[in-house]
Amino acid sequence: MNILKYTIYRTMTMLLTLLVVSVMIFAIINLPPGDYLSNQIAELRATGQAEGVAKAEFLRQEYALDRPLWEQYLIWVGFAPGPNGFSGLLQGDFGWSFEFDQPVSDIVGDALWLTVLVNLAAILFVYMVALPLGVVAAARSKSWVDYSAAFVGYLGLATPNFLLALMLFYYGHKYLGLPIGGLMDPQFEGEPMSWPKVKSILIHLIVPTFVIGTSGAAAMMQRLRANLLDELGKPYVETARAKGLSPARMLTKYPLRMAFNPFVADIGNLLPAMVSGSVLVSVVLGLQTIGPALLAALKSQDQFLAGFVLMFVAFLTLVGTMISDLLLMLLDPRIRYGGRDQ
Amino acid sequence: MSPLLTVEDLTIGFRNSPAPVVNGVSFSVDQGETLALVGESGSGKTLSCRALLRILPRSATISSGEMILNGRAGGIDLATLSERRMRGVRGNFVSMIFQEPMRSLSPLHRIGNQVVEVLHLHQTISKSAARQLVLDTFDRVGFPDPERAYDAYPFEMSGGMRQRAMIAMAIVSKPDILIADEPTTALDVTTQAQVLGLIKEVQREIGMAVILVTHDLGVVANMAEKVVVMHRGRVMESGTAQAVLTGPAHPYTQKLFAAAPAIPAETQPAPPMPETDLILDIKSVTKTYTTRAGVPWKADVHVQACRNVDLKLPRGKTLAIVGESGSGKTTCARIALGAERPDDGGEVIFSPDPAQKPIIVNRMPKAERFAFQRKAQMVFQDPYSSLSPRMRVIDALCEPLEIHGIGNRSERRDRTVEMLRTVGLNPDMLNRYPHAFSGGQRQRLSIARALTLDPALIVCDEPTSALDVSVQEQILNLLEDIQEKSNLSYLFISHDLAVVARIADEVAVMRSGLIVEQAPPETLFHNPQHPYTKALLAAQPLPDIARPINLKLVAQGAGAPDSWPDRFRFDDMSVPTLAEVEPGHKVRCNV
Amino acid sequence: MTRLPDGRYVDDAPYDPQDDLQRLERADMDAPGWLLVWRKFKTHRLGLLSGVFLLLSYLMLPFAGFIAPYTPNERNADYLYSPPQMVNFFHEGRFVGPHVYSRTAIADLENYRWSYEEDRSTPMPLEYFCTGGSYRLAGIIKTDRHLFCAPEGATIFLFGSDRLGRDVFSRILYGAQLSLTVGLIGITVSFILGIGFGSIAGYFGGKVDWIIQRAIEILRSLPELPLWLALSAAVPSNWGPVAVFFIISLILGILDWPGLARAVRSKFLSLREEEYVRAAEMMGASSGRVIRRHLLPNFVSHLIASATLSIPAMILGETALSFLGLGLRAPAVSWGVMLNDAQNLASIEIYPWTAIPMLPIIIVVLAFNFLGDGLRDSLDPYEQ
Amino acid sequence: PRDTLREQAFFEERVAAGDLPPVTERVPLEPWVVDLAAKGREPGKPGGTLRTMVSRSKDVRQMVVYGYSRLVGYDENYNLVPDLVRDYEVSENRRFTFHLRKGHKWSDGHPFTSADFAYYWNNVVNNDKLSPNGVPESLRVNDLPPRVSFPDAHTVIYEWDAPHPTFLRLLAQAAPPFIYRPAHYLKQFHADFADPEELSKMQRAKRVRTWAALHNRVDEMYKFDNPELPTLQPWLNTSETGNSRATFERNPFFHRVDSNGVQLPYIDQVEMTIVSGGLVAAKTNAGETDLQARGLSFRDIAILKKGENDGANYRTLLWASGAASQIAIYPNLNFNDPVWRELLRDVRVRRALSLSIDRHMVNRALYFGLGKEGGMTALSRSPFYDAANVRSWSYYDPEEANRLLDEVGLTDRTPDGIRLLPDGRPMEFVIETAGERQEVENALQILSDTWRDVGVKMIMRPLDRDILRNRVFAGLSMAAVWFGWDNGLPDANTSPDYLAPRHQEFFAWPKWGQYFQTHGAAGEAPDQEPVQKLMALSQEWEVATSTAERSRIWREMLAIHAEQVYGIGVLAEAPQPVVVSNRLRNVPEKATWTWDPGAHFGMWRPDEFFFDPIDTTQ
Ligand SMILES: Nc1ncnc2c1ncn2[C@@H]1O[C@H](COP(=O)(O)OP(=O)(O)OP(=O)(O)O)[C@@H](O)[C@H]1O
Ligand SMILES: Nc1ncnc2c1ncn2[C@@H]1O[C@H](COP(=O)(O)OP(=O)(O)OP(=O)(O)O)[C@@H](O)[C@H]1O
Ligand SMILES: [Mg+2]
Ligand SMILES: [Mg+2]
Repeated sequence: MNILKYTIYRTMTMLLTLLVVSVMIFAIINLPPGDYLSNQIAELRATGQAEGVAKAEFLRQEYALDRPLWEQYLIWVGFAPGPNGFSGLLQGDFGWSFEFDQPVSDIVGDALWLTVLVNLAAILFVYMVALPLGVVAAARSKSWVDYSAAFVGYLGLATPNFLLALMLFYYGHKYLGLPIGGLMDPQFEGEPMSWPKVKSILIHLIVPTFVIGTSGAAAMMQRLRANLLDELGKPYVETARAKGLSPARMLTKYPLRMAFNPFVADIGNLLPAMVSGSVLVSVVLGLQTIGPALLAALKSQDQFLAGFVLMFVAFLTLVGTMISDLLLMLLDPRIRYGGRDQ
Repeated sequence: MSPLLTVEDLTIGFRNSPAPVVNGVSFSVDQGETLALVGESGSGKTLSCRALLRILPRSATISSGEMILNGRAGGIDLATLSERRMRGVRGNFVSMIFQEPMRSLSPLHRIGNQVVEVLHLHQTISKSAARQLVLDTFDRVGFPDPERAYDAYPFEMSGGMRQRAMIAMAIVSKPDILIADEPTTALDVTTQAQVLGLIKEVQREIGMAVILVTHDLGVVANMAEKVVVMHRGRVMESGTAQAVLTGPAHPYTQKLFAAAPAIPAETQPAPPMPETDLILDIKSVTKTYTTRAGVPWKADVHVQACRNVDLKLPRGKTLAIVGESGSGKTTCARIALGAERPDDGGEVIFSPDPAQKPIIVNRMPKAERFAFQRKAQMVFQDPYSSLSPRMRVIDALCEPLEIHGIGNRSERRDRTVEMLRTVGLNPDMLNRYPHAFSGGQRQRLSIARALTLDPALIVCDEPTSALDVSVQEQILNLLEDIQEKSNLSYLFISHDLAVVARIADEVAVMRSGLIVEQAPPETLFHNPQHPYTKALLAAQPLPDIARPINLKLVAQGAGAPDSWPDRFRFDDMSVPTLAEVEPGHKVRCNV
Repeated sequence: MTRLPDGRYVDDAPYDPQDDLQRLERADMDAPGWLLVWRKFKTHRLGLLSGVFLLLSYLMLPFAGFIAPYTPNERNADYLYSPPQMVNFFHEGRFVGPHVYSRTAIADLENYRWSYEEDRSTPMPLEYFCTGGSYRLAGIIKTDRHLFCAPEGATIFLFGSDRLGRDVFSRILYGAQLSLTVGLIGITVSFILGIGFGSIAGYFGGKVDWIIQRAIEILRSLPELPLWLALSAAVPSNWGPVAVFFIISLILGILDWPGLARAVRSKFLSLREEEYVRAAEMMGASSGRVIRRHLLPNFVSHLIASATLSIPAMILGETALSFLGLGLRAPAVSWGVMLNDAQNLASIEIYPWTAIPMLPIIIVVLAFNFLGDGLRDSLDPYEQ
Repeated sequence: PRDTLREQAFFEERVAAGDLPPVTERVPLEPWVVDLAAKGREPGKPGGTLRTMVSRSKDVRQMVVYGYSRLVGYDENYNLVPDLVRDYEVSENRRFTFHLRKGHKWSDGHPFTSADFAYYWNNVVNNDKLSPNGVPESLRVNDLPPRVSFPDAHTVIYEWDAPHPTFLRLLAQAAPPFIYRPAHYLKQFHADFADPEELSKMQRAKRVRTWAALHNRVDEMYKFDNPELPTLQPWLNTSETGNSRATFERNPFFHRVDSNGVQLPYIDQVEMTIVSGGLVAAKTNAGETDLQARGLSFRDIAILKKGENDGANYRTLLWASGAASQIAIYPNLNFNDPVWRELLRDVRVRRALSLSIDRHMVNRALYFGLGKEGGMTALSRSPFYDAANVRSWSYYDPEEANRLLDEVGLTDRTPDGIRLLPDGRPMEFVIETAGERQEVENALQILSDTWRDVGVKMIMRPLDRDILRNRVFAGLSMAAVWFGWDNGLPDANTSPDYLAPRHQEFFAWPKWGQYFQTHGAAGEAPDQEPVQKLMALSQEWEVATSTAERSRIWREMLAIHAEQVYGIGVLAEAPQPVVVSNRLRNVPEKATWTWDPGAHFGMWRPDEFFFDPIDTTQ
């Protein structure tokens, strides 16, 4: 099968999987007892805010939450008409967030690019730190570089993220004047891009990047090191040496490429990890990413928001997996050509 | 003038073995000169060569000796050179062709990429010029389609093609010294002639010195000016080729030369093999490989590795296949053992026991397959790849027994030890991993593994290519003994016509996936009909320094099919039939 | 050495064509694989040290109660947030053996924290094999003997005490019982599943691969978050915290495998094309055997590294989960629980010793890492 | 003081440009003149920006709470006083007449008149699209709606057939029913008034499906997230939603002035930053706030004090929490398990549980001994405070507890000393928490030790707030921890509803509460004598006419609770840290921090807080 055909084939299976996943997501969201509006009403009553109850009742009908679950599902996806005609995920209507009292698309739109930003920074950090360190640790295995890299890596891993963040914030503020929490100075929000804004964002990114990145970096470094050490003894490495390649170039061109397979296989995870992986970190660091919105939505069963974010993550995962499969094929000809007739 | 390279008292030891593996080796080469390093398998030839580049196994150390390199580099001692400066030497002044080309290429990079790198490393050269240079070199080492080879991955090529790629990599940068560790073992004789001719040519062109490690005394006779004979890590005898070849002085050298096989002089034409009681019957087998294009917009390429092959192997006999490298020999062998499925229409029938119902190999149910796998074994062309790098040799050798549930642990072990002895290996090596063996030793391991199960059929894919002649002799004797004892049948693939002449009952000659001629060796070697067969015979080097072959001429001998007489000509579309010109002698020609 | 007249060199050492094969050492050869690995491993100093340390740590677990001077939930109402205490040997320049000084807590209502005054006048020697809070030795024998404790009127808080006056040192020892065991269950589960499914998918390919791949995709596209929330509602109330933790780590493991499975699969996809795999197949090796003997050993480095890396994640997993109301809770003690208590500014700045449980985590993880490294090295054929 | 009115520097420019009328035209003809001196406060200087933090974006509504402009509101002694209204009359607790201030204007300058009340009543409450369920419950008495009339532009009358004694208190709540709406603004979204085409255009723009949804969307008096919606609060929202900082600026038409003729509020602007809950303390410590209590707990005091000592520019005040109990445990009398239910309904068991709590220990360990140990009852600032109630069954007496439990018949024990239930199960008392407060966990930890001494094994189970609630309502949880009654400071006119089985939100009797709330459609009828008595008393209170009678009823109900220990209080009035910038004046040193009555800062009138340009403490 050639790559084009493979891609088409994978896209088809992806859509199918997505459908299955959408059913599961809907089920999971509706698993806990109650729904947003009844919880909301209880909360309103508990805090004596009789005022909001009427509005909650209004929303319940508006969003068909009074219908049976299977019907709600069909309406949500857009297979069946809702109270106001057809509109659902398929029609591009992602629904209403009760918690934020805004259309889901509004909330998600803002948070999305921040999510991507934070996580790209973290991923970049991971790669920039882990790749060279992993290679060095493998090339100079059992040297002090190796040991100290491992130590620092595990230090990052063994510190709970929140504690680490707090420490970095506290001391970073005290001694370096770094800001505490957030992704930019609030005055820049909604402003067009400008140099001060970029600067503000960059400064705010330091701690989150570090906190999210440390664990990832250690993991990647150690695995890379192990895989590299495996490859180093192979004869083709000797060939490369016999050509007169310097160790660094030799290492990066040949064994690294081989050692990279498991990581490529994991790319699928990177995309969804962008959204869901850093949820808790984002929550505690007060980053305006999509993670905290998801957590809040899940906790309060704000079903359209939760549903959309989950669907989105699922979609990213599937796309990521597909990309990683394609990359695997491109990177490793042995798989691409895998001449095994099954 | 001092020699280009002088090696003095080189001693190499392993960390945890008391005796040095290379012991006080000295030799020297001059510019433009060829030094042949011959000797027993495992005697330290490869290690000595690697020591020159200081690419030794991690546990090996050069304990003494100096290696002075003159020439462009100007008098440096390779033994003490800093690692940095050593890098400038490698690939530039001294380049090396490793013994096992199969594993010596990175599986993830295209051949061209790996070769062109050498140029960019040591010279400033434009991309396109470098590419062109590499393509030229590919052409010279005998790639029929250099462009395709440039973009191919190693695993897409036959063993011989990979070896040629390695040769190209070594000579492309025109080094002062070329160390060629058995550069032609995986090549058929015409290609071998071509490659050797090429080396000679380059040598003449740029005054390159060559250190040639080989087992083939014919090659030595044709190539070398000097010979160093090694045994057990020591130099037994060294001197000019003329002197050593004509009058070996040391008993080991004498023994070695005595063991050299040769195509026997005129004998009685043997009767053709009986066609009854076949153990293996390959019927019109064709195999098409599809190589996928790396980019979506390119179409896939189909390669026909073998076409319409019919082979019959009677019980207790030996059928040899010779032929051009890449002509589909290994493919046939793999199909015969069910490791590869032939295209529709082909059939392989195996009958381990005349009394039993034969097995159709390409359509075996599971249980039958298991039984079949006990009866039919394979000696792989590339022993290194066929041994798991993370399995101790003892485990690898015991594995077939274990799989088929034979004996208990210690029995299996005893059996393995015994097997190892019969192939001439020292059982104290059993705890090593495969990479810690010499090429020939690994090949013997592979043979030992195939023999442990007492099979009825063994497919030997180049079983002795890495063995020195005396060990080869020993192995061939062993194979014959077993055949006699237990009526074993062999499908024997080799490039060495002398070996084939010695062991085969019938020989099939392959070229481009087709059998072009088939006859018992006596007939074939003395009455070859097909131009390709004739070319092969002409290209077989003789271990006689007085009768050198004209490398250039014989290399051209085989030529492309369209240079052949009409009668024999074939192309992708029309193929003449395999006609019986005399009883038991088939030739592909239009009658 | 002889030089012949034609310039030839001929070795003149005695040559015996028959002296071929040496005597073999049976003992060495019969040694099973693990013994050889062990011999090699022994030379890896750091790995050995780590192994010994971990072994001791695990051996200590049943006796944690004996070693710890206090029981994990023993509150010392008069010693809240007591800073770590030193064990002294010299009193006023005189050797009096291991002793501590008694302390009194002072409520500092200016700054709203506890401060401590130490009475340095009288050394209070430690007591040994003394009675204290009762616990179960190895979970069975009820006893109240402790290896050492503070004398009447003094305390021994080696690592200080926490908000409720509990001894951090003792809690770390008790916490090890959970953190070093239950958390590893998740890893085991995840590895068994990941390796199992990954190798099946990678080795067999085809339909099986397709099904497993889809399952992996679906599993991975469902974030864990909603699951935890659903779970926190579904676990029966009367389950003890340990049981809940057990289930959690089990589920952590079940959710964790797809990542590993994909890595295994992708590696196997290329490994199965290796000649030695073909060779094994042609010998009739069963699929299980090929996977176990030929494919997995070539992936063992990655596995070891992954396992080492999962350990801190598993030990700390619960701190993240406690945000969702799912972590381990008192009275169970684990390192995660302790750190969870320390996750606030006051602990960092004013009571830094409450974050000490980070140390054992780091040490254990590093030890596992070095152990893994040693193991990797001793399994590496090229290192032999 | 109208003649002494001075223009605010903040508005000078806009007034000069003609965008805004001068202050004399902005302030109502009858403003509320605040007598600061009488309160012991100093007259302030206008200006400045107040920074504060909240933890969720929807907390912009805190500004409605802090602003605390209600039709009627509490003063600092918990008396109801007219606020937005100039005056009001109440007759028989049935008929409420409100007199609006003449010349009072919405924040956009449009007059605030009875038409705004009429719009609410006629076009919101009685529109079946906007209010599908009809008149809100809080406006019904015996399920009957009021008669509402608007005799003139400045008079509004609400009248019921039966007394609605809590009506004014509802209006004074932190989150009150807004019975008036800016009609002039909202009409453009109302199908009865607006041009259908315009309306559908706006619907599309806002991406809502019906006009009612659109109306609901813009009509957010409490959520405060629509900057265009005119308001009567001291500060109006000027920020877009979705940002992590909301800004508010002074309402130019605000109706309060100080005696010097300075229009309130003093502070020009408020910046409310949304910060993750865990970082509030850190940011406060870094001096990034001027007034902060939300997000700070007692546990942060040490670090706050440290910040102070390190030279940060703030001081940390300790206010008392106004909840009836900081930590209260509610055994679920409607628990589904029959054996346990019987036990929990046995008052001796509840008393025993309460008696075996070492409250002093909890207080000392968690609150530095600053809390008030005792059961859940009215706090010391309430007229109904009774030390006996506080002590009732709420001292540490494990022996008595043991005796009580033995008396119940729980005499068998496991080898570990845990009592066995009548059906042979060990007595494992599962307490579910919302998992939000660490102090609760720590407290339970302490409780579990002393309970174990009386043979009760406590298991704590943290859940999510919503899940916890749902489980309690469904009778699935054995006991829950929550705060005590929100209102620990009742007076005679506070509805005693929450002491009676009228709310499922009181976790001790969810099903009895449901029974009342759903008029018997769900839940169970109370079948215990004291509970029925509570119900009867609360009904009596509703029809009671005199304050004295209501007080009696209150006292009686509190006594029943103290005797019956429906909610086991641990301690109350735990200190709430309030961080105040050193430059901020008029913030009371001692006060209570309550949601209702109190509206957190609201009752302490932040519009009177001001920034002193010079920091006098330095
Ligand atoms: N890594 C290693 N560890 C231990 N012994 C080794 C290792 N590599 C090679 N040897 C041993 O060193 C000896 C010399 O090996 P070498 O490869 O030089 O042989 P060779 O002369 O090239 O043989 P062949 O002709 O079979 O290739 C052999 O006995 C081999 O077993
Ligand atoms: N897996 C494969 N995919 C694509 N082409 C292949 C594959 N295996 C072999 N071929 C091609 O099939 C042809 C025959 O290969 P084969 O290995 O049978 O040659 P051979 O006769 O054994 O040569 P040699 O003597 O060099 O080993 C070659 O052109 C080779 O490139
Ligand atoms: Mg060799
Ligand atoms: Mg071949």
